[in-house]
Amino acid sequence: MNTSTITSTDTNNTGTRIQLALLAVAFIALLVAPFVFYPIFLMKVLCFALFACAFNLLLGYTGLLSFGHAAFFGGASYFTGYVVKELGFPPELGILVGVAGAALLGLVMGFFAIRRQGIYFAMVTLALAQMFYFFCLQAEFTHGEDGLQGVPRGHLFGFIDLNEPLNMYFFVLGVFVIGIFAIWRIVHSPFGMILKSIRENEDRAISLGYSVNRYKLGAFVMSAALAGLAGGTKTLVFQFATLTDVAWQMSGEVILMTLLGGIGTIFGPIFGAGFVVTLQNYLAASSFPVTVLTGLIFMICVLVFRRGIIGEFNASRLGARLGLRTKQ
Amino acid sequence: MIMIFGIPIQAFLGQLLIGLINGSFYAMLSLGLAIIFGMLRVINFAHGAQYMMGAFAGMLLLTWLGVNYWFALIFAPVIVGLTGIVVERFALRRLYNLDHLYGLLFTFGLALVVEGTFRYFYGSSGQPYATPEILSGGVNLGFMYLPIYRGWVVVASLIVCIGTWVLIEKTRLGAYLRAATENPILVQSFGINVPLLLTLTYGLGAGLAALAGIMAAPIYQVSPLMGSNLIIVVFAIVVVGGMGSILGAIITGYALGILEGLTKVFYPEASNIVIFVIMALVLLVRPAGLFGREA
Amino acid sequence: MSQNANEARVVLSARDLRRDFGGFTAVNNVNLDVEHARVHALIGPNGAGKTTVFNLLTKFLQPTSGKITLLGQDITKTPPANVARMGLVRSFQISAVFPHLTVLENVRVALQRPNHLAIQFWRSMDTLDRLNDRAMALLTSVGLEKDIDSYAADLSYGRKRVLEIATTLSLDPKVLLLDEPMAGMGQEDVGRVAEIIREVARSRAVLMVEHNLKVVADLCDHITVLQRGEILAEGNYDTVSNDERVRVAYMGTDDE
Amino acid sequence: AGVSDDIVKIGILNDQSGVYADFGGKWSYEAAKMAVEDFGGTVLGKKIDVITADHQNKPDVAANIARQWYDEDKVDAIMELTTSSVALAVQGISKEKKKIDIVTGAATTELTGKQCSPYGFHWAYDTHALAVGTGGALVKNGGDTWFFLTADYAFGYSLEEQTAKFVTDNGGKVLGSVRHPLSSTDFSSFLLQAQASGAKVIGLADAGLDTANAIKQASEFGIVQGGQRLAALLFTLAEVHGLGAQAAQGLSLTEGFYWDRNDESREFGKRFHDRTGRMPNMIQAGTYSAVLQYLKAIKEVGTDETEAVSKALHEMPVHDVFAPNGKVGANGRMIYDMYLMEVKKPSEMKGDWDYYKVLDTVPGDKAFIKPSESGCALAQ
Amino acid sequence: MSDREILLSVRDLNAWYDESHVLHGVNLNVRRGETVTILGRNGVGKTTTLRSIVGILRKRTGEIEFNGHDLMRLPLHKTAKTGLGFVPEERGIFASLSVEENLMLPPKISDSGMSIEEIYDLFPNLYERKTSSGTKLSGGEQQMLAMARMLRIGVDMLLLDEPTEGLAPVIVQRIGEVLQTLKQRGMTILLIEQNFRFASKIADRFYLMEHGLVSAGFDADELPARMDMLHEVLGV
Ligand SMILES: Nc1ncnc2c1ncn2[C@@H]1O[C@H](COP(=O)(O)OP(=O)(O)OP(=O)(O)O)[C@@H](O)[C@H]1O
Ligand SMILES: Nc1ncnc2c1ncn2[C@@H]1O[C@H](COP(=O)(O)OP(=O)(O)OP(=O)(O)O)[C@@H](O)[C@H]1O
Ligand SMILES: [Mg+2]
Ligand SMILES: [Mg+2]
Repeated sequence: MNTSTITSTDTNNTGTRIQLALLAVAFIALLVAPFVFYPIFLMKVLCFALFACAFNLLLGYTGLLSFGHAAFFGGASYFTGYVVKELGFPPELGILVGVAGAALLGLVMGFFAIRRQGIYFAMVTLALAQMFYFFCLQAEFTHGEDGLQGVPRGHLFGFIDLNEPLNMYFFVLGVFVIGIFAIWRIVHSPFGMILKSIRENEDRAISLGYSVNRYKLGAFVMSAALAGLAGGTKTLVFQFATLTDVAWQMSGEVILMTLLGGIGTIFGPIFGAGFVVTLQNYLAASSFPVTVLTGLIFMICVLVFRRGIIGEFNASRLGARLGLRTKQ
Repeated sequence: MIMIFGIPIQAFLGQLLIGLINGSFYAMLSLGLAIIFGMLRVINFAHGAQYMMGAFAGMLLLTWLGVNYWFALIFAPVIVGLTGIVVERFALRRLYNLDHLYGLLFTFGLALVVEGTFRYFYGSSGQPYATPEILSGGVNLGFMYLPIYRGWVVVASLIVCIGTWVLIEKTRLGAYLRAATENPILVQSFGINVPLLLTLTYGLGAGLAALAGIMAAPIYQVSPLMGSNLIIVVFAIVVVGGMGSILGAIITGYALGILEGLTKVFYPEASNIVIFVIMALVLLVRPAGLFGREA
Repeated sequence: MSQNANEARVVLSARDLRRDFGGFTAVNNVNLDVEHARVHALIGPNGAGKTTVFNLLTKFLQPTSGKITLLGQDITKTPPANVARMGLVRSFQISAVFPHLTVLENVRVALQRPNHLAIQFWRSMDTLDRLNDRAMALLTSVGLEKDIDSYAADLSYGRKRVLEIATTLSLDPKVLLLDEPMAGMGQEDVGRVAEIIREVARSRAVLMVEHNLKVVADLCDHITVLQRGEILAEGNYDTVSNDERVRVAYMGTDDE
Repeated sequence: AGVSDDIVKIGILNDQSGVYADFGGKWSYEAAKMAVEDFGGTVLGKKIDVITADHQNKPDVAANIARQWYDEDKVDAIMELTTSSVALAVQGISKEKKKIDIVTGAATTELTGKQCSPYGFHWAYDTHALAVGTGGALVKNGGDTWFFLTADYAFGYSLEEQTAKFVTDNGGKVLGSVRHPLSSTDFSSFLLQAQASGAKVIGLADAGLDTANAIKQASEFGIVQGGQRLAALLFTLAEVHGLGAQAAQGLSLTEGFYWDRNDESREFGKRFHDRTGRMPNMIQAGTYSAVLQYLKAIKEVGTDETEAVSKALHEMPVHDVFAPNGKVGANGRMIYDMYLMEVKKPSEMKGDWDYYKVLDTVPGDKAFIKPSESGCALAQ
Repeated sequence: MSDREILLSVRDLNAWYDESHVLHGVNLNVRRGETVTILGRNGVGKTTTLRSIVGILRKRTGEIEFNGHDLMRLPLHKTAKTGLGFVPEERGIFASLSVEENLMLPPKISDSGMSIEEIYDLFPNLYERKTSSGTKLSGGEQQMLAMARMLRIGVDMLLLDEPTEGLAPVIVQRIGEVLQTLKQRGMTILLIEQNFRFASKIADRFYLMEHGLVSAGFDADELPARMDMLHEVLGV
């Protein structure tokens, strides 16, 4: 994959300090955001941003393009919805069930998919996710196209009422921060280093004794689990789980978010998700067909804008001054 | 009465034939996909959209210009092929030197735009397109009533598939194509205009999809969505067949069509996933696909 | 330079190795015994099947038939990564480094696994710093100490090969397979690498493919000549270079 | 009381770019505006505003819009709500926010069943009404043996189940059924099985493109000519038009509105056609009626306050072109007459949109579930 | 010989692989009917020079004139039509094509080329194997096929990149004979060769390349006088 690589180790000190400052600003912005913007919208953005980041863990850092990530996102949203609504699980446990379910699903799908690389991988994940879609369509507990409705948000740890929009927002923000931190940690860990080396030169990694398929599967499962975290949280935000979350169009959307924000950047997918969600909201009220615009953005991104918003910024002169420019 | 797996042999034969008809469409579509992939290394996600455009082109030619089915059979693929050529010239060719995934993503975007646009102008419930007069009606084969048009589809698709196969395996142009797949630069240094060849190949692939589309128009509802789900099935077929192989694409297309048809009788609920299941099994046993060369 | 003959023992052996590609037999009837503390050369014209033999021995390719034994264990069906972990490590004909990792990171990646720092996705990258000393020592020994912070991609071709060898050595392999290690190297690097190989071979087995006959003559204790997938001749340099068939097929009839 | 924010705002939330774009789509927005105009443009002296949004068939987008409409844009009621997942989700939000929603675009009886809301109304068709209309009435018209082609998911099952019940209740017999996956393009295998069963009626318990494809291929296989009847369980005028009379002839279906029924409906149809280039189906006409009735209710109680208006909506009879004598049950279900139609032969058609013969009228009390039996807690 | 017209002239040729600057101003001339050999160590840019002349490598500056055509301006697929035939180092035999298909692949550019019969006369092994797939040939046969392919279409000049590389001496000898035959027929040849002994037998003139530059040029008869220098640079 012709992607820019991660924040390099040789960023200078001022750069790092500025980056930390930016991070702090961003965090403060997220803390005050619900007082300015519509909370449910923000929560949606956060969920999708986490989803896109999870997806990017696979694409950007392992070089595997999955066209079936909706299965994990949507799958988790059903699992969480089911245990919370039907079995009365508390929200935090419900989300954990979603994560575990998505990870398990990732293990099964990954087992088949990592046998092929590149576009084959994309096609195989697409096909497997489509199977899962049909499963969800027909399974009893998903309630077909009615969807799993009226999932209660419940009380976090038994005492924080999540029906309170602000409580819910900060809960989602917490999940988001944990998720992003987990991704950041994985990328900048010994394991992440191996992933990177596999992406750089797979044969060489094998000859050094790494069973690359296991590492890839590991990354796939982690990515699936984090996508599940996003999906489970989203169920609580909207209080329903429906087929749209497992449909292949959703897999396409998350690719778009990542591509638009910048493949292989930590923050790119967050921007990408924000952009796409805003766009969908905005276009809902206009008469312009949404899919057409989505498709156009896709095409333009691929043709002239491959590094995405953040990628282009990092590569720009300002980005360089901030120590963000990375080697291509 | 002779029974096979608990159903009468007549019904069984009927279902086999039906499967073959579906396989005809699969074969034509996976053939086009295989050709485009073989030459351009692009997974043409827009293939479903081009199939749909073929059907629409036929329908519009009829309503606007009164062009009948037979002419549409020629013009619709040509028109769609031309749009493919434009796309290749102005966009796809910029992506050849990049990771193949970008080709996939670009054509994915293209598919969204095309389907979205048609849906915007023509709604989603579809448009009527009648079976041509001389092909309407049917013959009773004893074991089933075969609409003549369906018989025609099988024959025509066999002709198209064999014709394309001959074109690529047996002609000089085909030799250029195959050689260019291996080493485009060298072929170009022999004085062959490879960029043009690539452009035409994409046009051909798109045209084949459109041909399948116009042939489908009298059978399936002409709708902007007619290709969007089909394409995923065709992807699976191509994975089963092995990506590079033209013959593999054709044979797998027919075979899986028949298999799917039989599933509709024995276990209809599974008929939409049977191809995916086969794909998973094939991946386990032969990761390169049934006809693919090992990487 | 050759070791005491008594120390010699076979660490890697292949019996009746064969590999077909479609209808084409690239390797046929190959028997090899690679011995401890020896440098064993595999030579032969292009397309003779040398790289294929390497791929078979390291299990990057599965033999059509035949048997491979490493340190007394049958590895005919073992996956490549496991073979590497058992101590059989290879280099590649086309230089194999991780281009967008720094030189130091390249070596560290190799060190991570033996030091159990490969699957820790929850730990900070800083934990890898403990590998730095060992990596630095290796890089110094091959003369790359000044380049530790450059990206591998920015090294010249010859230096990339040096880095590759350093990475390979860091695994402390029992058997080292080197595919044309000198190809494309400048004269000064050739000397240095030859010296490294000689040094390494004191306590390991080395099997190398090399076209540079001077290097082969100087360095190798045992030579196997392949032609069209089959063994044409075997022996030390003098035996082989005086073999008429080898001169016809590979070295040429004229005097050097 | 009075009108909140000095404006009555109605949101038409439906699919305008997806699979159901033809069902109601942007034309429903036109219908809603017609209703406002016909009402006089103002209510209680205040302006009436109709806004619309495309939920793209995504419940989360719909939920987001609905919340934003209620919280920030001061929307008083949301209508249409195509597809069940969206309708149920938005009804849930409306209930929480104490706002009125009137569904015309979704089929599920859940809306006025277990998941009913004191402020939620179901205005046009539902699966039950379709089943009664097509299942029950068709048996009386001679179609007494049935074979089902059923979409293999909850919606299909419930259509089949309910229809089968009315078939047997009316003395008919179900000879068999086959379940096909959603969005199968080829139905010939299934149609052959249906043909072989010898049933007089082949019931299509699916929707949208699936139904259209099945009908088209049935005509190809000469099924209708062979003496079997096709009955589509969820199909509207817009889709018949998309299929063409050639392929659709002889098809039976149930709709809650037909423009060519009386002078009033013809006049409405013509006006709608002038604005949109098409004749309204039951969803578009239903949205017209919903808007109109909502405005009438506001006028009646002199305020747009939710409790009062929904009380009025529950109590007021409906008299308009869509539902000449409808009434609303305690569960929010608007009860009115449905019609069993048959699609004419092309030779019988007198104009572009002259598709239907009305075979039978299904009285509202029969068509819809009795509120007390609906499972809605409000109607116990 | 120096009275003949200059067929190929290269002036100040610079070339790059992405960012890396490989040729730094190569100058050379080839006259009609001449056989010229470029000598040089591994990696000095010999192959790159040929690839830039043909136009396979497009990131280049300088002037290249062949037979009155400005090759800098021509798109790749048009250079072949000027009468330039390139036989690459890796030979470029197509696996999915049979030997005969490989042979017939390049379109004819003039009638001056050899007929199929003549080619099979020259390379009898190819005739025997004409229906087998290209890659099943031995290295030597592949090399012959790659050359034969260019002879059929009627080029004025052949560019050969290490035609003897890795071949058994018997085959090297055979290729030497073929080149002599071609020379007698008046073919112009630009040859890259590591095998000095081989090259010295057929070349009329030599260029020596070092570090992306032509560092010397001399006629075959000056060879004995230059041996010391060559020994130093090439180790021959
Ligand atoms: N994957 C493959 N599929 C088909 N044929 C192959 C494959 N790999 C190698 N070959 C063939 O096997 C033969 C031996 O190739 P190999 O690469 O082993 O030669 P080599 O001795 O290493 O040559 P060189 O000195 O050029 O590196 C060649 O004819 C080659 O074309
Ligand atoms: N595709 C490529 N990308 C980047 N660098 C390259 C590429 N091909 C060659 N080079 C570099 O360009 C320089 C010149 O290479 P070239 O192939 O022209 O050498 P040569 O003189 O033909 O050597 P040889 O005798 O080995 O064939 C070398 O340093 C080589 O590493
Ligand atoms: Mg080799
Ligand atoms: Mg070279």
